[in-house]
Amino acid sequence: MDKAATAQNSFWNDTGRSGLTAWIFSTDHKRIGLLYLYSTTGFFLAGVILGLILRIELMAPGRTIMDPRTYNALFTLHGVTMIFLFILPGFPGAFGNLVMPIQIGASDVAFPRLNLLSWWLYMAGALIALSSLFTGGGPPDTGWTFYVPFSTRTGTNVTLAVFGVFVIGFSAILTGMNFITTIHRLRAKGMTWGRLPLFTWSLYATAWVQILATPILAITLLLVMAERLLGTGLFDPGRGGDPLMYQHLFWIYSHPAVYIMILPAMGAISDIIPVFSRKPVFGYKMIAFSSVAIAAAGSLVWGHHMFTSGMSDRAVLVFSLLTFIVAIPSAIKVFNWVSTLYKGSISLEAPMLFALSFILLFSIGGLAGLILGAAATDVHVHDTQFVVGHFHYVMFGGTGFAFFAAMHYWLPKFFGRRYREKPAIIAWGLMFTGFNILYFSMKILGMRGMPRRYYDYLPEFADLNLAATVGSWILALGVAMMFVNLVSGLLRGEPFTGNPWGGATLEWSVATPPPTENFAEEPVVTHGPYDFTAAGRR
Amino acid sequence: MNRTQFMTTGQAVDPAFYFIFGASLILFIAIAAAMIFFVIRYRRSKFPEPTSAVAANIWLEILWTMLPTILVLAMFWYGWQGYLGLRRVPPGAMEVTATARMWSWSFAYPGGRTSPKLYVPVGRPVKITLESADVIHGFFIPAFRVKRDVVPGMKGDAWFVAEKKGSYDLFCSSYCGTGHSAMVTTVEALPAKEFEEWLADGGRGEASAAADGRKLAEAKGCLGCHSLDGSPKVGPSFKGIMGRSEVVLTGGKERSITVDREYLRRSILQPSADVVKGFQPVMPPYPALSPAELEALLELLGGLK
Amino acid sequence: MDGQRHTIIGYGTLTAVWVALLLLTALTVGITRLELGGYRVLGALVVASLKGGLVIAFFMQMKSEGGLLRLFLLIAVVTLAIFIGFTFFDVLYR
Amino acid sequence: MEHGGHRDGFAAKLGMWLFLFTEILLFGGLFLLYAVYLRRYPAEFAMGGRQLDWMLGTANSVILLTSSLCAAMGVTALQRDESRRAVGLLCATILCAAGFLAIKYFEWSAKIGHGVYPGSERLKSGPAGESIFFSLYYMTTGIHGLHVIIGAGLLAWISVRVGFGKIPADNLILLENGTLYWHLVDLVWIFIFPLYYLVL
Ligand code: HEA
Ligand code: HEA
Ligand code: HEC
Ligand code: CUA
Ligand SMILES: [Cu+2]
Repeated sequence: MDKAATAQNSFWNDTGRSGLTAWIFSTDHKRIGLLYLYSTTGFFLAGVILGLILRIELMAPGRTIMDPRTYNALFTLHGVTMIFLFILPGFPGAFGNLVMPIQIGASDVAFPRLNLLSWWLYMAGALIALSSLFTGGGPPDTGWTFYVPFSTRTGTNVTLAVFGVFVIGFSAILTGMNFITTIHRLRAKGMTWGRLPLFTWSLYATAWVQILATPILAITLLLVMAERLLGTGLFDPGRGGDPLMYQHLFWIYSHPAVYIMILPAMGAISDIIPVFSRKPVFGYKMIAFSSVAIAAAGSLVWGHHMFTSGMSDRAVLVFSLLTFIVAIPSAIKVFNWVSTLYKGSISLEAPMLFALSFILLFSIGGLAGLILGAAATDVHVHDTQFVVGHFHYVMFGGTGFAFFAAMHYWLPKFFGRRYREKPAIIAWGLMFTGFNILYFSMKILGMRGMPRRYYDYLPEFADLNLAATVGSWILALGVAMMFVNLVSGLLRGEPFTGNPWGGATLEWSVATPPPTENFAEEPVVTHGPYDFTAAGRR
Repeated sequence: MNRTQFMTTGQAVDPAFYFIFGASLILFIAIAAAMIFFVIRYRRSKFPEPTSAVAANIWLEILWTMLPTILVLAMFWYGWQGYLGLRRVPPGAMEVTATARMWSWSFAYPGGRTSPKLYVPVGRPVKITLESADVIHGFFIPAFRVKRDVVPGMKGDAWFVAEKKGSYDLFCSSYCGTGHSAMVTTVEALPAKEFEEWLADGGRGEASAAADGRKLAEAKGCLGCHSLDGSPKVGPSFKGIMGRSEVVLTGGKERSITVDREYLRRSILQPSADVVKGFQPVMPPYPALSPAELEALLELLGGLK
Repeated sequence: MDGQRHTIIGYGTLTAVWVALLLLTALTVGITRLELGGYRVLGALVVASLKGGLVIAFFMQMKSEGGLLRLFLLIAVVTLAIFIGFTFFDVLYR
Repeated sequence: MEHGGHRDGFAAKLGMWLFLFTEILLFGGLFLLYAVYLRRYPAEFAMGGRQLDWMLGTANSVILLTSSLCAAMGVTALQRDESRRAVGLLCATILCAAGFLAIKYFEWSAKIGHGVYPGSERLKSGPAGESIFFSLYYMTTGIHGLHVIIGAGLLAWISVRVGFGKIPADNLILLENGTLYWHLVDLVWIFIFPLYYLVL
C-alpha cells in the first residue's frame, strides 16, 4: 500500500475523497472488491470460530460447555453466517469484482453505482440478520434452512433474521445483473467468448443462477415473514397449508445456490492450474461449457434434499436421476484439470497447493454427493453427520480452499506486496490434515447413524467426535497461521511487482497494483487466456 | 415366516451403498494418483518448460463424458431399486402407529397398547404409520436403514423387519427444536412369543395407565422436557416441585410464588399463563387431558420429593 | 446487436395494440363465463399469454430488440416453467 | 463488440430486463403456490374466487392496460422530441395507477370489513382451502400493489426530470427503463386477473 503502491498511480491512492469515505462511497470495482473481501472474510472468521465452539460442545457426549438452546442458536448462526454472509457473496463479491473487469479489459463494471449499492445492501442485510441475535425472542434456532412449521412457531427472532437474508438476496441479484451486463457489453476488442478467462466464464454462469434463483428465495422468505406476522397459514398444516411446499420453494433456490458457491471457485482453479503448470488449460471449451451446464442442470435437481420428506416416489425418481446428470460436468472439469498437469512444468507454490487440494477435497465431497443423490443410500444418510461432512467438503474444502488459493494468487497483485512462502505452505499442510481428520470423521459418524443438529449423542459416537474436535483444532491452527501470514505479508511483506507467476490473462498485463482506470488505453486482445507463449512470458 | 418372501430394508440399501462407494473410491484413488504422479514427474525443477502444449483432445473429452455418464446411470439405477425396496411394504406386515411430538415418541399397537419404545417381533415386517402432533420430526433407525420425515398434516409410513433379537437406536432425524437430540428411543426386537406376551400384558396394564402418573407422563411426552431426577431439561425438573418457591413471569411481570396444586393445574392446562423464569414459553397446552389423567399427573408431581 | 434502438413505434400502432388488448380482456371475461370446466383455466391462460405477448412485443418494444434479449426472456420463462412444472412431479403423484 | 463507454443505452436496457426477469420469478413463486393449491382445493378456490368482484377486476385490467398505453406513448413522444406531451402521458399513467390503487383499496377494505383477511376468525373457522385462497390473494395482490406504488413513484420522478428537460430526447434510456418496469406491473396483472377473478 505505502511505498510499492504510491510508486505508481494505483487505485490505492487515486481518489478525491479521503479516509473511510474514500472506500465506502467509492464506485471503483477494485475498492468495492476489497470491501467485499474484508467484510466476507470478517464474517468467515466469525463463523469459523462459531464452528470451533460447536466442536468443543460435541467433544464429549452430554453437556460440555453450553445448553441445547445455545447450541441450536449457534449452529443456526454458524450456518447462516457461512452461507449467506460468507460463501454466497464471497467469491463474486470479492474476486469477481476485483478481477473480472480487468480480465475482460474493461475499466469498470457496467453499473458502478449499482455495484456499490450491492455492497451496501449486503452489509445492511448482514447487520439486520445479526441484530436478530439481540432483539425480540433472541437468536433464531431453526437451522439455516428455516424449515416450517418450526420456524413459524418458535419464539425466537426468526423474522428479523429472515428479513436480513432477504435484503442480502437483493444484493446478490444486483451483482448478478451487473456481471452479466458487464460481460456482454464491456469486453475489450478481441476479447471473444472463446478467449474469456475461465474465471469470468464461471462468474457469467453464476450470475445467471443468482438472477433466476434468488427471487424464489425472496418470495419464500417473504411468505415466512407473512406467516409469522400476519398468520397467512400458507405452510401451516393446521390451516390447509403444506409444509413441503416450503421445502420445494426453499430448495428451488438453495440447491442452485450451492452452484453459486462452487462455480466461481472452479473458475478460479481453472485459472490458477494452467499458470503454475505453464501450460494451456486442457479442454477450455468443455470447462467453459460445463460451467453453463452445471448452472442449467443445477436448477432441476432441488428435490434431492427431500427424498425422505414424504414427497411422491415419482418425484424421487426424477430428482435422483437429474442429480446424477449434474455430476457429469463436474467430472469433466476434474478430468480436465488433472490432464492440464500432464507434461507441464509444475511449481508447487502456495496458490497451486491450495488449488490441487481443492481438486482432492472437492472430489471427496462431490463423490459423497453421489451417495446422497442415490435415493436408497440418501434415505440412510439424510440428516446425518454424513451430510454435514459432504457439505463441509464441498463448501470449505471446495470453495473455501479455492478462496484461499485465490487469495494467495490474486491479492499480491492488488496489494503490491506478498506473503512469505514457507509459512503459507506449513499453514496449508496443517489445514489439509486437520480438515480431513475433522470432516472425514463426520462422514463416518453419519454412516454409523449419528443425526445432524444433535447437541447430545450416544456414547457409541464419542470416539470419532473427539477425533473431529481435535481435527478442528489442527485446522484452526492452520487457518490462523495462514491469515497471519497473509495479512502481515500483504501489508509489510516483500514488494510484488510485474508478473512473477507468468499469468497470461489481462489482469497480469496491467501495473501492480492496478491503476484506477485499469488500462491507460483500451486493450486489444490478440490471444487466448492461457496462451503463455503469445503472452510473451518468455 | 418364509424368509425368501421379502428382502430386508438393509438388503435393499446396502448393495447400492457398496456399489457407489466402491466405484467412487476407485475413481478417487485413480484421480489422486494421477495428480500426484504428474506433480512429481513434471515438477518445474526437472522440467523448466512444459514438454507438451496439447490443449484439447476430442476423444479424451468424449471418453470422460461417456464414462461418468454410464457410471452415474448405474448408480442411479441401484439407488432407485433400493429405494423401491424401502417403499414396498411386504404383505402381512404388522401395523404400528408412531406419534412424534416435541420431544418424544409414542407408539400405538393394534389392540390399543401404547409405549414410548418401539417393541417389534423378530422376523415379522412392521409397517409404521407416522404422525406428528406439532412440527416436522424424522423417524430414523440406522440399523435398518429406514428414515422418513414425520410431517404434521401428512400420513407417512416406513417399514422394516428386525431379523435378530436386540435393542436398536431410534433417532429423531429432522431438527425439531431444543429437545431434538433428546428425542431418542429404542426399537426392542423380541422373539415372537415374548412380543405377544408383552402386547397382551400391555392390554391389561393400559386400563390402569391413567392411574399410573409416571407412565402417563411418559406417554404424554412430559418426560421429553421434564426430568424426574432434578436435572433441568427444556423445562424445570419435576423432582421436589410441590412446595418449591420460584419466580415466574405472569404477563411479562415477575412474581414469586410457591408451587401448589392449583398452580400445577394451571401450568399444565395453560402453560403460558405463568412462565418459570429462565425457561422459554415453549410448553404446549394440554387441554385434552381427561380429568382422571390430570388427577394422575398431579398425584405424580405431588409425590416427587 | 446495436446499442441504440432507432425504431419509433407510432401512436397509431400503440393504440391498435391497446384496442386488441381490450378486446382480449373482453374475450377472457367472456370465455370464463361459459361452462367449460377445466378448459376455463387453460383458455384464460392462453388469452393471458397472448395479451402478455402483445405487451412485451409492442409496449416493451421487444419486437425491435435483437435476438439476445429474446433469448434471455425465453430462458427466464422456461426456468419459471420448469420450477412450476417439476414441482408437479411431487404434487400430482403424492 | 462495440464498447459502450458511459452512455451504453443497450447495457442499461439489458440490465433492466435482467431485473425484470427476477420480478417475473418473484411472482412466479406465488403462481407456483397458486397452481399447487388450486389443484388441491378446487372447490374451495372456486368458492373464494366467487367472492371476488370480477367487475372490479375487469375495471382494473382496463385501467392498467390504458396506463401501459400511456406509458408506451410517452416513450414515443419523447423520441419525437415532444417532451410536453411525454410528461402529460406520464401523468396520465400515474393517474391510472392511482385509480387502480383506489379500486384495490375499496376491494380490500370491503373484504376486510367482511372479516376476510389472513388469520381472521372467519377464515380460521372456515374450510382450509378458503383460507389458503385468501392468503394467496392478499399476498399476490399486495405485492403487486406494492409494485404499482413503486412504479408510479418511479414514473413520477422520471416525469419531473423529463419536464425539466433533463433527458435529452436521444438519451431516453431512463424513461424507457421506467416504462419497462411499469409494463411489467401490467404484465403480472394480466395473469393475476384471470387466475383470481375469472377462472374460479
Ligand atoms: C458448494 C456447495 C455444494 C456443492 C458443489 C454440492 C455438490 C453436490 N451435492 Fe450437495 N449439498 C450442499 C452443498 C453442495 N453440494 C449443502 C450445503 C447441502 C446440505 C444442505 C442442508 O441440508 O443443510 C448439500 C446436500 C446435498 C444433498 C441432500 C442430502 C440430504 O440432506 O439428504 C444431496 C443429495 O443428492 C447432494 C448432492 C450433491 C451432488 C450430487 C453434488 C454434485 O454437484 C457433486 C459433483 C462432483 C463430483 C461427482 C466429484 C468430482 C468428480 C469426480 C471425482 C470424477 C468422477 C465422477 C463421476 C464418475 C460422476 N448434496
Ligand atoms: C463455508 C461454509 C462453512 C465453513 C467454512 C464451516 C466451517 C466449520 N464448521 Fe460448519 N456448517 C456450515 C458451513 C460451514 N462450516 C453449514 C451451512 C452448517 C449447517 C448449519 C445447519 O445445520 O443449519 C454447518 C454445520 C456445522 C456443524 C454441524 C452442527 C450440527 O449439525 O450439529 C458442525 C459441527 O461440528 C460444524 C463445524 C464446523 C467447523 C469445526 C468448522 C471449521 O472449519 C472451523 C475451523 C476453525 C477455524 C478455521 C478457526 C481459525 C481461525 C481463527 C482462530 C481466527 C484467526 C484470525 C486471524 C489470525 C485474523 N459446522
Ligand atoms: C415442549 C416441552 C414440554 C412438554 C412436552 C411439557 N412441558 Fe411442562 N414445561 C415446559 C417448560 C419449558 C416449562 C417452563 C416454562 C413455563 O412455565 O411455561 C414447563 C413448566 C411446567 C410446569 C411448571 C413447573 C414449575 O417449576 O413451575 C409444570 C407443572 C409442567 N410443565 C408440567 C408438564 C406436564 C404435566 C406435561 C405433560 C402432560 C408437560 N409439562 C409437558 C416444557 C414442556
Ligand atoms: Cu423431533 Cu427432531
Ligand atoms: Cu442440493
